[in-house]
This record gives sequence, C-alpha cells and structure tokens, in this order.
Amino acid sequence: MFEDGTIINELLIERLNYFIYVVLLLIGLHAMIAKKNLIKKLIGMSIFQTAIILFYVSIGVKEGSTIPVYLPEHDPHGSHSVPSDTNETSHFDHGPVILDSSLVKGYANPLPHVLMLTAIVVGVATLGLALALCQRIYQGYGTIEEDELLAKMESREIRSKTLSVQIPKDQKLPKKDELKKEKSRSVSKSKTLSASKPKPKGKK
Amino acid sequence: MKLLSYIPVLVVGVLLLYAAKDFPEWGSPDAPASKSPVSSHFIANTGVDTEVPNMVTAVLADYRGFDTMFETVVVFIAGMAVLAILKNSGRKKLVKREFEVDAEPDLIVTNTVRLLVPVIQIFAFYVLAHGHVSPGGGFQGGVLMGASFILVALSWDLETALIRFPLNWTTILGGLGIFLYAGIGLLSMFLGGEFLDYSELANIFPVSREMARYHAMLGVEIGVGLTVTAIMFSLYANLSTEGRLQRGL
Amino acid sequence: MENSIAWIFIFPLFGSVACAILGISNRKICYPIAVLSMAGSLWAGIETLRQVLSVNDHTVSYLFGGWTLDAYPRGVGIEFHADILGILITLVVLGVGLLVSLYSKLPVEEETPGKEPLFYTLFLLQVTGLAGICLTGDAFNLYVLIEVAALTGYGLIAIGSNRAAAATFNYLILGTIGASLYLLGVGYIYIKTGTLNMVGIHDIIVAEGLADSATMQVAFVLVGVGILIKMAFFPFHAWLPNAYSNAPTTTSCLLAPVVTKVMIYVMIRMVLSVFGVEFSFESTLWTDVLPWLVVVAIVCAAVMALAQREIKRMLSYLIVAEVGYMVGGVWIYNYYGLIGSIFHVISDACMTLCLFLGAGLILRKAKTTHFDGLRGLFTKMPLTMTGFFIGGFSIIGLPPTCGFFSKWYLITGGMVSQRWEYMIVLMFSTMVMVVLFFRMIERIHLAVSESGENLGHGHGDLGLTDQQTRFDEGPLSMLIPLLLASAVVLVVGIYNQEVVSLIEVFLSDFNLPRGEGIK
Amino acid sequence: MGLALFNTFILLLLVVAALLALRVKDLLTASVVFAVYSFLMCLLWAEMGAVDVAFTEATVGAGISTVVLIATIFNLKRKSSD
Repeated sequence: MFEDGTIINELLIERLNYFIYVVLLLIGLHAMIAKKNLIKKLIGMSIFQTAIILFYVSIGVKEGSTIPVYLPEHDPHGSHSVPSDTNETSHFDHGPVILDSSLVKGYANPLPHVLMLTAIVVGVATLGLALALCQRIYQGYGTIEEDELLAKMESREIRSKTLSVQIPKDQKLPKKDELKKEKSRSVSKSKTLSASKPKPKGKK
Repeated sequence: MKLLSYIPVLVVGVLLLYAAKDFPEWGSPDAPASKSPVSSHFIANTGVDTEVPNMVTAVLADYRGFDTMFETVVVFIAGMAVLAILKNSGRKKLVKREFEVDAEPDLIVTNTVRLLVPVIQIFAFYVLAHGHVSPGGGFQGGVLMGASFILVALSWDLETALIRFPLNWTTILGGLGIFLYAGIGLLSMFLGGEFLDYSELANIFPVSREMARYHAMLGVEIGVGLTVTAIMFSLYANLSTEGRLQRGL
Repeated sequence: MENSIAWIFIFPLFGSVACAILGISNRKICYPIAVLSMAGSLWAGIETLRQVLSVNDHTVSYLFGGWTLDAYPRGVGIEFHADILGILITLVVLGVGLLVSLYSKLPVEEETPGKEPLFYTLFLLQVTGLAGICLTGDAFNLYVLIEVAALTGYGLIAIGSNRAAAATFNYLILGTIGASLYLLGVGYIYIKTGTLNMVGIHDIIVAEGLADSATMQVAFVLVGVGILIKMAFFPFHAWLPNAYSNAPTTTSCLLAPVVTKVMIYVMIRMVLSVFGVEFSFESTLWTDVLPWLVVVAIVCAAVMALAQREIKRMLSYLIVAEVGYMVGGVWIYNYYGLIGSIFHVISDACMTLCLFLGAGLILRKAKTTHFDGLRGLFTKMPLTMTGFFIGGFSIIGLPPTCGFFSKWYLITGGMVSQRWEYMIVLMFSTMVMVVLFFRMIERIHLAVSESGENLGHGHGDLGLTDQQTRFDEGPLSMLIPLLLASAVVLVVGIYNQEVVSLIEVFLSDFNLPRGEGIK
Repeated sequence: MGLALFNTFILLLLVVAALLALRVKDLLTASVVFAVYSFLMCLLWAEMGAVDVAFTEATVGAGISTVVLIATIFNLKRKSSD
C-alpha cells in the first residue's frame, strides 16, 4: 500500500509531523536495542520518549487556534494582561462565563499538553535513575559497554559459583555475632579479589 | 546480529505508518480529540469552575490533580532511588577522573553567578506563582530553583552548595512537598468532599468555592515546586560524585 | 466508610513520606510505620470489598476532585473504578505487601544496612503504585501508576549488589519500552475517541463502531505488546530472571508475586472492559496467534527452569511459565479459561509468595540457594520447609492447594474451546514441576552428593551428620509470614468455590462463549 | 505558509540532531547534541501552541537532563565504542 504515491505524498506534505515522529521513534528504539554503550542507550531512550510526546502534542493542534490561556476578553477576572484605564471595580464587571462552541475552536486542546508535562517529568526521573545505575555498574565492572559487561559478569559468575559451593562444606552453625563476622569477611574477600585483579581494559 | 535489531524497528515502523493514514485530518477542529466533550469542557468551563485563566494549569492541578500528585511522587521516587542505589556503594578512595582539572573557583565566574543566582531564584518564584495566568507552574519553577543551586555547585564546588542546601534537607523538603500536596487533598476529604476536592476548602477559608480551587492550586503547585527543587539538586549532587558527595564537577 | 478507596493508597503514601523524613533521625521507626500503613491499607481494602459487594451492579466509582458524573462529562476528572475483579487483585497486592513488610525486618537490616528508610519509602510507594493500577479507571493515570511501580521496582532491586544493578539496567530499558508503547497506544486511542476514561473509551468504541478502524487495531497491538513486555511474557522475558534472582530477599518477595500478576490483571481489564470482548477476540488476530506463542513460552520457560541449579533463579523461570498459563487462559477465549486465568492470578500470587519467603529463609540459614546447599534442611528447619513445600505443591497443582483448582479451570477452558495444544503444554509443564520439586525434596530430606548419589546407608539413615540435623529454625518474624502465606494457599484452595463465585459474578456482565457440557 | 516552512525545517533538523547524537563517539559531544535536539523540540512545541510543554522541555530536557548526563559522563568513560 505504500507504493501508492498519494499516501507518501500525503504523509510527507500534509502529515509531516506524524511521519517525523515515527522516524524519531524508530531512531530511538533502534538505539535502545542495538547500541552497545549504556549512555547511548539512554540517549536513545530519551529520543524515543520525546518522539511520543511530539505525537501527543500534534494531537492537540488545531488550525488557527491560540495557546490554551484565556485571551483578555475571556479572562475570568476581566482583562488581566491589558491594563484598563477604568477604576478597580471594572475588573469584575464581567464574571466568568461559559464559552460558547464557536469560541472553543479558538483554543488549542489543553489535555494533551497536560499529559505530556507528566510524561516529560517521568522521562527525566527515569533518566536520572538509569544514570545512577550506570555509575553503579561502572563501579562494579569498570565498563559501560554492554558486551564487555556481559563477559565480565559471566567470568565473575563462574568464580562466585565455585565460592558458593565451598561455603556450605565448612559449616559451623553460625551464631548471631559469627554471622556478622562471616559477612564482613566475605565482603573483604570479594574486595581483595576485585582489587587484586588488574584492570587491563582501561589501556585498550 | 546487527541486522536482527532492525526487525522489531521495521515492524513497529510499518505498524505506525499503517495507522497514520487513518488519522483525522491534521489540525482539524472537528477531530475527535478536539471536539470531544471533555476537551470542550476544559476550554469552555475552566473559567467558571476554577477562575484560572491558564487552562493547562487548571487541568494539571485540579481536573487531573491526581495524576499530578503521582507525577510528583515519581520525581520523589527518582531522588530516593538514586540515593538508595549510590549511597555507600562506591570506591572509598577518590579516583582521579579522566578529565580532571584542579582549579580554584574562577573569580569572574563566581562573581557573575553571585549576581545571577538571585535573579534566577526570583524568576523561579515568579514562574511558580504566576503559573495560573501564564505558562509555568510548580515543575518549571521547581526546576529553575534547583538549577540555581546546581549553578552554585558548578561555579564554586559541591561542598559550597551543600552548605546552603544539605542533602538531608533535600529528602525532608521532597517529602514535605508530597505531604503538602496530599495533605491539601486529605484536608478537603475531611471537610466532606472527595480526595483532592479543593472546593470544600471554602468551608474554612473566607472565599467562594471557585476561588478555593484557585488558591488550593497555588498551594499544590508550591508542594510540587518544593519536591522538584529538592530532588533535582539531590540528583545532581549524587550523580556528579557517585554518591560520595565530595568533589563534584 | 465512604472514602475507603482513597484510604487504600493514602496510608502507604503518607507512610512512605513519614519513612523518608523520620527515618533520617531514627531508622528503627521505619519498620513499624511500614507494617502499620500496610495494615491500614489492607483494612481499607476489605472495607471497599464490602462496599462493592453491597452495591447492586458491584462497581464503585470514585471521582477525585469532586468532578462528579452527574454534573460534569465523564472523563473530566480522574475516576477510580472498583469492580469485583479489581478489588480482589488489590486485596492480593495489599495482603502480599503486609506479609512481606512483616517479614522484612531482619533481611533489610542485614542486606542493606543504613538504607532502611530509603528501602521502606520505595517499598510503600511500590505498593501504592500497584494498588492504584488495580483500581484506576483512567488510561493515562494507569501509565503514571505503572511508572510509579516500575521506578520503585528498579530502585528496590538495584539497592542490593552490583550484579543487581547490572540486571536492573536491562529491566529499565525493556520496562521503559513497554511503558512507552503503552503510552503510545493510549495516544492512538485518544486520537480516535477523544477520551481517556476507560468506560468512556468502551462506550465510544461501541457507539461509533470503531472495531474496524486501523488506528484502533494498532492501538490494541501497541497496548497489548507494551503490557506483554511488562509482564515478562516469553519473547520479552529476558529481564525477569536476572533481576529477581539478584535482588535483595525482601525485594524479590514483594515483586515476584505481584508485579507480573498485576500486569496480567491490566491485560484482562483492557481486553474485557476497555476494548470490549467483541473487539478483542473477534476483530483481531490475537486469538489465533497468542495461544501458540503461549505454548512456546511455557515449554521454553519450563525447560529453562529445569536447567537451573539455584532456587531463586529456578523460581523466576517458573514465574515466566506461570505468566504463560494465565495469558493462555485469557486468549483461548472461553468462559472457563478466563475464570481459571483470574483465579490463577490470585493463587499464583499466594504460592509464589510462599516460595520466595521460603527461599529467603533458606538463604539465611544455609547461606546459599544453590541446590547443593540444601542437604538435610528438613530435619533442621521443618516448619520452614513445610511452608515451602505447600507453595511447591500448589505450583505443581496438588489438591487441596489453590493451584490445583485454578489449573483445573484452565484445563477445562482448554478442553471446552478445543485448544488441545494448550492442554498438552499445561500437562507437560506440570510434569516438569513435579520433577523439579521432587528433585528438591530429595535433596532437602536426604544427603545427596553433588552428582546426585545418595550418601545414606539403607533404610532410615539419611546420611546426615548431627550438626546438619540439629533443630535450627529461622527467626519468628520471618517464619510467621511464611506460615501465614502457606495457610492462605490452603484456605484459598479449600474455599475455592467462594472465590470462583465472586469471579463468576464479575464475568456475568461479559458475553463469553461457554461451550457445552462440562461443568 | 511561513510557519509551515519553519515547521518543516525544524522537523528535518530534529532528525539530523537525533542521528548525530547517536552517531558521535564522544559521549560529551553526544549529550550536547542531545541538548540541541531537546531545544529544537521545545521550539517546535512552542510553535504548535503547547507553551507549557515547551517551557518544561526547555528546563527539564535541555537543562537538567543535560547537566545530569554530563555529570555522569565525567565519572565514567568519555569514549564510546559506537
């Protein structure tokens, strides 16, 4: 169906917004799936989310409408932004009225805007959390490349497996204070392991 | 493998473009989303219901105030989670970073910032308080406020900023913001309405039911602003130091 | 009480704020706050259930901000919409939350020292988010609550080790894709219907006959795929085993039983009451495609579970298989299948809770959850193991545990709609679980060497040393929640008729094919 | 027509910026380009009448996100393999 010239025409000329939003969304999605670098993945994630926001904002557009803030003549408190020459009481001589349907067309639809304010904030919250995860991963494994990370996790898993099998063999029925000691010991053990391990990847 | 990653992308792309030809006409006032009773109600009746000229603020803080409460909670969660992830996690000794510059705070920069910060903060207050009438509101004001502290941290160092805004305060302020928001909702529930039904506040304040909504929205936005200010600064402080809170950028 | 729906999330919300603020000065205070707010929330949930049952049409709708339906158009405010299904799942979530918060005292102090306030803040907000997902009647609000639950989940998992952080990153990426696709789907619904209220969307779809519209079809696919990713359905399950098996004990106890189940509930909700039965089952291809995917999913997950040598990891794969059961139960498009699906959501939450609580206790005593460390644990901690086995028997599907009855309905559904492949695969995975658990039982009762050889000498000799058999139960604060959970598994099993009759009341509003004969 | 042209121009720039942000190997550059992307997006939304959304994107997307990204990159490696 996409061979049909008119549809492409329609997409590129009349609905460029919808087309570009799809393109941006796909760019973001591809980056999230295929990029190796974790930060790149996150940038892709942000692009993905902003593309969706672009879509929502496009829904709210009305041809020939203004922003969703009441014009002075519809302002519930009288003319707010235009200073009036008359005295104070005139501020309230037209109270709030329900706009009739012909005037409703003059304002953009506020609902998508509100939804997207929420979505932007959710996006930045996710980004912050993900960056914290990246730092934690870097502290633990010294890399933010996915393939290197997987390799390192695997090698560490094999090591921990041999450790975990050894532990139950010398069971000593730990008491409460012994338990703590054991914990700190195992922590220090793992620390020496990670410290004694040379860091070859940095030089590459 | 490289090619494999294109398959889901292509599938999604075809799916989305397939639907695009079915969309209502671009920018048409007769599109279902634009002429639905909900949207027209927001445009036509916001003035009557809440006396707020900026419809976006009214919808955000009142009509869909429940959403916004959880949006604030999401920001709060991000702050708490970053703290939880990075606290006591890191290498104890400071590792020299790849691009570290040891320099005293620059005189020109610090003096400019000294002039700039009050202006930013006043603008933040303006954005927060004027959100009923012009674009702006709690989020934007809060982010600007948080940014002013980040600016201090960037131009001097993080310790200087943390003297002015200790990290424990960010948690307390963040919590207080949500407490304020949900507290206003709870108060209006105790006064006989539903949760977040601000108009019931007219029972204890000498204003009309509509103006009660108007003023409660300001209170709610202040709550949002508090949380966002605190958490944005806390995010920066934690992320720039891997949770150690010494030697930021 | 009139506002009991609101109280369901007010308790944990204020509780979490209190944890965050008061926890700075005294971190001992967080545990009682968490338990109390969960208890209050559960009380509000029970109150709401009574309210729902007392109304004629069995739904209670609660409009935030006082934007009542008689004075304003539907969808102006945000609506909480509690029907029988929603409130049942909410009660499950809150019950799991209460038991896990009781259980959490020691593991949290030991595994994440110094972070208790943060942990409990996130914990309570997680429950808030999940309970909200069950009750909300607004499509966009659902997205926000999904993100609340997701972000707290990332935090709760990554609070532990570095491995957990690495696993969480994948979870975060996939979770964000899922949630964003859902958001996009809601956008597609909105562009066509102009409303976000779930009831409103359904009314407009029916009134304007949007079933054939390309936009709605795509919206259905986007929402569906988003939710499938979130619930770790088979091709998208990669995040779940890593994340759950590396998470701290309490976290996995809370997340594993409820998160995937709540997302299945969302799917049922979307299919039945948002898009409508006719739209979902008749004008889309999903009824043809998904049951086959389910077959692949269950087989793969069961085989993967068989290959694991570690309890928590094995249980995570079992969750993936169970998700397959429930998705299949919905998409075989049958009355009994749907009853089975909903009942299985409830019973699976109970039994997974049992198993993970038990695994936490095993980890604490045996220092490992690897199979080889289980040697002779039954004589050492009989109560824990009894609780653990009740959960295990329920997963296998032995009467009188609740797992038997829900599986019974699923199989009935498969039989009535003549989906033989689904039935066969259910039997297959039951066999796999029998093998899994009896292999474990053998190890737990006897001394078995690493190669699987019995070290005992003849009848009655377990081949255990005295040290290994000395009675040494876990602490009471962890044991009691486990025993309560296993009691719930039995009680729900014994009183299955009552639960099923509640579900039947809910399903009577929908026009589902019942087939002939069997009942 | 003028507005439509402006719109088209920004939409095309957006695609360029997105591709560029994902192609550069230097993460610092990438995050700055990403800030440019956010700001273009904000311009576009302001033009489409969504002033509040544009304001939020300008403060959050182009402001805080970038600062936080750069702060993280300084703690990690600056080079990326792709």
